[in-house]
Amino acid sequence: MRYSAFRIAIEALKGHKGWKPVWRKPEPKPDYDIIIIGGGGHGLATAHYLASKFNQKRIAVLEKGWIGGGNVGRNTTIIRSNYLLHGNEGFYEFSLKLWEGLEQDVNYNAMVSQRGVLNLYHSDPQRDAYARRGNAMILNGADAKLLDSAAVRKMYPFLNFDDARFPIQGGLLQPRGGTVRHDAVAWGYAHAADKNGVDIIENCEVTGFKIEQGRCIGVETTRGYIGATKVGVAVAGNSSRVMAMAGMQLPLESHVLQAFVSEGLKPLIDGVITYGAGHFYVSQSDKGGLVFGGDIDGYNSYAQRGNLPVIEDVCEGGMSLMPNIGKARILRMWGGIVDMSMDGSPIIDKTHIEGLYFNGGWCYGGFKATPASGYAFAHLITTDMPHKTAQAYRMDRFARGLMIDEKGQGAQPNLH
Amino acid sequence: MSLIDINNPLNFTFDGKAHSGFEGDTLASALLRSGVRIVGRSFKYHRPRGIMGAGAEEPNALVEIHEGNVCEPNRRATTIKLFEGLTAKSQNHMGSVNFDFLAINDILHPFLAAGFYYKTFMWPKAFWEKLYEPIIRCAAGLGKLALTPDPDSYDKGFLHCEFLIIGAGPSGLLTALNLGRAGKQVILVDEDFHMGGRILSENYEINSDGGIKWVTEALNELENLPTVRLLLRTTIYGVFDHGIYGGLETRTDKIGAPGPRQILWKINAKHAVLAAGATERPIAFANNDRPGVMLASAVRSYKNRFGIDLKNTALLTNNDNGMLTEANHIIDIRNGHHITDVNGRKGVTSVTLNTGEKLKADYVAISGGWNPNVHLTCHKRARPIWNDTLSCFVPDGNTLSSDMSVIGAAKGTFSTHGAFRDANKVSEKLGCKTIPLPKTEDRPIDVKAFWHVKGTKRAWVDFQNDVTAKDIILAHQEGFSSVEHVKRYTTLGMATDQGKTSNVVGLAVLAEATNQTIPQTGTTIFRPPYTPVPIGAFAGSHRGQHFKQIRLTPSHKYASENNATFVETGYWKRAQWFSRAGEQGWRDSVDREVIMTRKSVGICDVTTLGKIDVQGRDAGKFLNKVYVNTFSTLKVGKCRYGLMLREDGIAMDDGTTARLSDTHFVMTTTTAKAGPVFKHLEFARQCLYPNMDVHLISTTDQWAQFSIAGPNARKLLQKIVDPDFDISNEAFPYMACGELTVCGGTRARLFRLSFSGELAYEISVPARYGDALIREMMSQGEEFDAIMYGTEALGVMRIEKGHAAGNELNGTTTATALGLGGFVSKKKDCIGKVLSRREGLISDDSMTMVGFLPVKQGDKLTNGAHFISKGETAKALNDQGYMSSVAWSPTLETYIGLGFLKNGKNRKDEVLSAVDFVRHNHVDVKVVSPHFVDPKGERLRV
Amino acid sequence: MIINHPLLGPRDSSEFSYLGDAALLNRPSAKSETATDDFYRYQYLRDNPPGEHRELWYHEHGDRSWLVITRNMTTHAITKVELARDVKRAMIEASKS
Amino acid sequence: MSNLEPTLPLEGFTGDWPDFSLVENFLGELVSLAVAQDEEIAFNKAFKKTFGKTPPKPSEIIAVKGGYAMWSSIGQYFILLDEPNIEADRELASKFGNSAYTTLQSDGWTSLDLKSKKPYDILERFIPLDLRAAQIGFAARTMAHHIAVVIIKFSETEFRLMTPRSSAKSFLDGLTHTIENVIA
Repeated sequence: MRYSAFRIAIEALKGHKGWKPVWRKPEPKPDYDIIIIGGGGHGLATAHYLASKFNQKRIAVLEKGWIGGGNVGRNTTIIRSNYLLHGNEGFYEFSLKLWEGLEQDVNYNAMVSQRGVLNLYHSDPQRDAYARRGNAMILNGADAKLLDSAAVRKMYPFLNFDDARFPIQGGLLQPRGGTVRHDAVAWGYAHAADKNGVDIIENCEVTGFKIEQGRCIGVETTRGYIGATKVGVAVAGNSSRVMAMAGMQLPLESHVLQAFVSEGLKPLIDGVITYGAGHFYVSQSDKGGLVFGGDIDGYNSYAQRGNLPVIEDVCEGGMSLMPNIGKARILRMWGGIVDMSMDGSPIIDKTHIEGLYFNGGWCYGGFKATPASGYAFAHLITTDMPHKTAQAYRMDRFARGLMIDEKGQGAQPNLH
Repeated sequence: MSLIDINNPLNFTFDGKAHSGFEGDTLASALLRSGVRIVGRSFKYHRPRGIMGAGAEEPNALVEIHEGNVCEPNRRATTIKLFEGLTAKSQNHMGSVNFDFLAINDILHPFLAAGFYYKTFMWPKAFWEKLYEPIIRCAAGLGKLALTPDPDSYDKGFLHCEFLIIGAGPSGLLTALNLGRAGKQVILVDEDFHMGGRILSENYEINSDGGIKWVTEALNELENLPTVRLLLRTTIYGVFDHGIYGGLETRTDKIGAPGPRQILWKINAKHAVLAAGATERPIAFANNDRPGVMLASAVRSYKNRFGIDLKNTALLTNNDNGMLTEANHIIDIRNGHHITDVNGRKGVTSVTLNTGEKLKADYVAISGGWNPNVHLTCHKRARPIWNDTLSCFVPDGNTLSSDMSVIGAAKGTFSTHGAFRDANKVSEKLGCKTIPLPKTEDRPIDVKAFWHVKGTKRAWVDFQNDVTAKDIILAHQEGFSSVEHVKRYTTLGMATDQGKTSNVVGLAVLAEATNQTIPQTGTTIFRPPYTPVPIGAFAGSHRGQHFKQIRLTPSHKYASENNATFVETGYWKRAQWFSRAGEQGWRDSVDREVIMTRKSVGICDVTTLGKIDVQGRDAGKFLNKVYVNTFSTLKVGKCRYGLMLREDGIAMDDGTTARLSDTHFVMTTTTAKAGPVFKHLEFARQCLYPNMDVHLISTTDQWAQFSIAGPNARKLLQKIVDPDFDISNEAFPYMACGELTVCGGTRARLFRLSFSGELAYEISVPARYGDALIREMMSQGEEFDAIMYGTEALGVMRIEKGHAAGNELNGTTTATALGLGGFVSKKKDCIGKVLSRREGLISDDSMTMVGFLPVKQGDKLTNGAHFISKGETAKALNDQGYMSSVAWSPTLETYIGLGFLKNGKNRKDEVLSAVDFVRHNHVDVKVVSPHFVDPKGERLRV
Repeated sequence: MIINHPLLGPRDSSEFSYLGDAALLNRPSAKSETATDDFYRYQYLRDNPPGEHRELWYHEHGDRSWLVITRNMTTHAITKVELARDVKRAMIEASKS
Repeated sequence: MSNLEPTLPLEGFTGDWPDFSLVENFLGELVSLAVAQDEEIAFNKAFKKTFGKTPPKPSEIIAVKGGYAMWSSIGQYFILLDEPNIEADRELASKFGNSAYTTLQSDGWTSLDLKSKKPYDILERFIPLDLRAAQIGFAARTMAHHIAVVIIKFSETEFRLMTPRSSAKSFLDGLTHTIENVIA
């Protein structure tokens, strides 16, 4: 079913009786060419691109709960490609370009809104680091502007310019960055994949891999055994748990990342602002809620809930940057479980088991990567070769000393 | 007997109109008493909205209070304690609340069904951001937030108790009495400004007297029990791991009141008793959102507690509890009656029944049964379970951890007698004697599940967000059948009331649509906060200048007196430069400081460098483990430069370490890494080498330390150091250190180190003498034109000398890349050594630090530029490295730079383009040695 | 979270900072032939189990002790808190015998 | 004698509010004493000889000859000496011989004494620990307003707060802000 304003008008007059499910609810078939484990953003995107761009058939996505219930539905909706290192920047810029055409591609309005992502700096070294980063972005075909404090004040006059512990000196702006209605990304990819024949199977938890002679030939699930020629895993947050079923130990820790939404407020913030002197970033949703977050809680966790120290830390950052938000109230807070990798960058690679592919380690930045992650993973699964923008995301980079460490923090995930 | 003090009238305004109420009123009760019906507009359709509830569950009556920079949006009128002079405004309308232009949305509602926006606004592509979204955003949100800083103050506090009792209704009060009399440490909290809970709002007797009398006596006794603490107007908004309860106390809503507006309490409780009561729920039927449609319990609250008779009321109930409401018409669902429509666009005028009968009414009181307030049990990970008899979710004793008990209505015990009985039971379980049960009503609730009157018109489930039963059914039709999908697709339960009145009804409507039971359909899980909490309260006093601590150096006062400009270096404020009369800008000052230092002598406060005392028989052996080079062989009275790696082989920090005795080393770290290095050393000491005799303590704040650099450094020091000590070049050569006295006996340490490349020392005295020492040195230095220099000049001189600093030790560089590969001892293992030899870190193509000069004299270099080989296009594939430090060298009269270049050590004299797009500065640069000044190091040894 | 420090009693977790899996106590020998691989595994690979996890915390804003805490990663329940120094000493003793 | 004038980090702050007084006291000297590995017996002997007591237990501060001794971390004690003596670390080192290592710490800390009949009204809004339940002689290191603090309970009405010298001003700002908020 194709969506349009015209269609809405027709349905409105018919009492909305004609709308069909956005995706089907098929029973699992005995086997598939390709199984994607994980009905989150990345898994659904992978299925969509496999079917639409790589001409693959007989594809299933297996989801243990309801689709979009993981991090694609629990993030702060930001998209951007403002990375420092080439191993990352090319990939995220590819992702941003895919975002720019997403809605027409999947026929679903995910409200991709390029309202600008601004990272503030508060010292000379920070400014210089942003200059290096902005230049790296431009070298990779992205857009970047280095603003001084006056230019920032013009954009956001209510920020704390006059009584700040760490005065704002300027910012690195990526005008093409922005936000996307996160749930709609999962639904949109599901809708498009489903239309191309992909079976999206909810409430189907994978309980084991069937591996024979070094080759993965299927998966055990709560809905029975399902055979497959190739199996791709895209379950970030639970990667260690799932890959342990294939006997693998990963360079990952699971951590909880909290996010917050305020009560609805009349428009205040147009784009995305990231504080450079505290753990705080914020945007405002189309419904009016301030959507904000900060640092991860800092200890390994599989609980989708966080604790007070980080909530306080985030709000302190918020108040010190935007002293007018004191009376905005936090309406909801939640925690998402993220795969924190050992260098802060993701992994998209084959495994030592033939036919088993892995996609994970997205840290707190998986949402913006969704389209490129799906595309690159589909490319890898189809061709057995990494996509040109994802060549650095290899599993063996740690053993070889080829880390992609944006923050320079080393092998301690909670510092990335 | 109401709780209103009619002798104490209070004036307030609503939408600019003057009204009055009484002490004891909420804004909502005062508005009702004044006959105000429309108090706001709904989110999506901008329908008129009246007051629906009497407490935290209120979805409709959201107002802005105060104006200007103290304006507070989205306050529930039902929870604002009325005070003299309150100004309140309705919100979310264009025009007035009575004539809202955006009510056009209500007429267009067929086109605005759930999720309509996901299906349109996609063509033409550019229109979403240019046209559609701006219109949507314009209409978004509810109240307005001030654009100026919040002037109010927020405080925080920490409480500890054995028992935290949440809710001071009948069960909470009785439990507090039992535990308090037994001498237990008890904290009793209630979100209301009067304790008593439902007793205040009902009119049943307790011990043959008015319920309020019993409450008053109970409170009198509790206030006098020494181990009991009462916290009024305090909401437990969240439960966190290991018995930490978040409480928000509102002290005042008045402007300009002294002290904090709110206090955020962190309460550590060994056990919590949840006595949070229950929330009545509405029933979905056509136009049930009209102003005048209220919860039956709220109608009783307004009557009994606030003394307001809402005349001409029709009651719709499915249970006995609702029957307590005085009404002109009773429509009992259990007898097969229900309402099919509500008439009156701006307020109820009549209701239509399923019998076709039309009844005149100004108010409709609905009781659809009660939902126990199980929220905080969910915060503790318990999943509520469905109770068919009570027709509600109740806490599940099996999944709730043993440090929380639930009693009273929160548990599904809906009679007052039952609440008292629960209280006594839990008190006994907690090891206390109990008082005899007060005599009171014990009515069964006798509820018949009933959720939704089916029909063609819209029936509201979520009043604030305008989610109707039809929306939920449409969501299901489109495949959004998981509760979580329904919530996300329709926005059910996402409003500021967090679904307190809508979640269970919505679930029931979904269950009907899917032909399943409610438990088959799902549960509703609640996450913190229980009610919304201001960001300001979480931040407390940590804002503005108090966001983070400020650390001051011992010479801070002296520097302030001498025109220093300060710079934030972590938490430290350091002097960046010292301006003098006639200097046109910072560059003049910095150039002068560099030139004067290189010419004569300059002094810089380097106290901020981390200092760590490393003592013990195994101290040398220990340092061998953490530094790449060897320290066990360092002679007493000598210093050595040390480089430390992380275990992954990347440079972590550097500094010098001096040996004061066989068992005593003094390590210095960079300013930024003082904390992390100390932690790293403690890790090595306790977790890797726990049998070594080595002891660590930070002495950063203990010693005031100054660097004295320049050809006259020794001459100046000889005037400071007491004459017993020989600091001539022979007696005290480069890299010497020692303990001595200065200025007539003051204990000091002297290190002969140089970061600038000049003859230089670092001298330290106990910090109590820091201020005096800098004054003394500057005064003694007058004859040499001694100057103080700041961090900028320090930076210039270290770049001139080619020393790597924070910009170079950026967490991705190896010893080799920094040109320090030679320091790595081949004879011993150290942390990071093995992994530093991985192929990716030692390949020919890996980055090396080199120096850069502009090809064209006078060209400006910029930090953060990338290097592209001449003739190649500027794109990622051709990137050769980046500039990490840049300075104008007054010594060489040119810009100089340090940076990292692929295979840098083999590219000397190559010319590259340094491209800086973001600063629009592209220049040609030549690769040179990073040591610009005195490469042989002769000056520092004189 | 509250950490029940073996010497100091219950303290708020905000006084502590977290490092990671307690396997970090087990630094490999640089002399082994497989040292490079051993160190790679030691430094980068983690079990990261959804249940009980032994992990290192540092009482940074307290007594500066390193602790080995046994904590359930799904419920956050802490079942054991030990001084890392004692744990490591016991490991050294055990490796001798 | 030195011709350098010592200064206190807060220049000798004193503050008086109804019911509360806060005074930056002259600390005397503070020396840390670290017990050498496997030298506990000799250390305890020297401690007894020097201070007339056995060393304090975790979370404890005890009165000893010349001042107080406080447990500061495993195998480490803080000795607070009443009299100024900038050689105190060296003198103690000689008394303890090989059994301990000493470090002068007096200048690293700022010391504020809080006196009040109702000190908990302030402290419950400042210090995260349960000081009501703490014994007299309780001493612990924790955080207040994100700044390190050693809190000592001398009696039900007398507390000492020690905080690092460089951030003492911020610490004092936080504490006086709290006092003013409580009084309001």
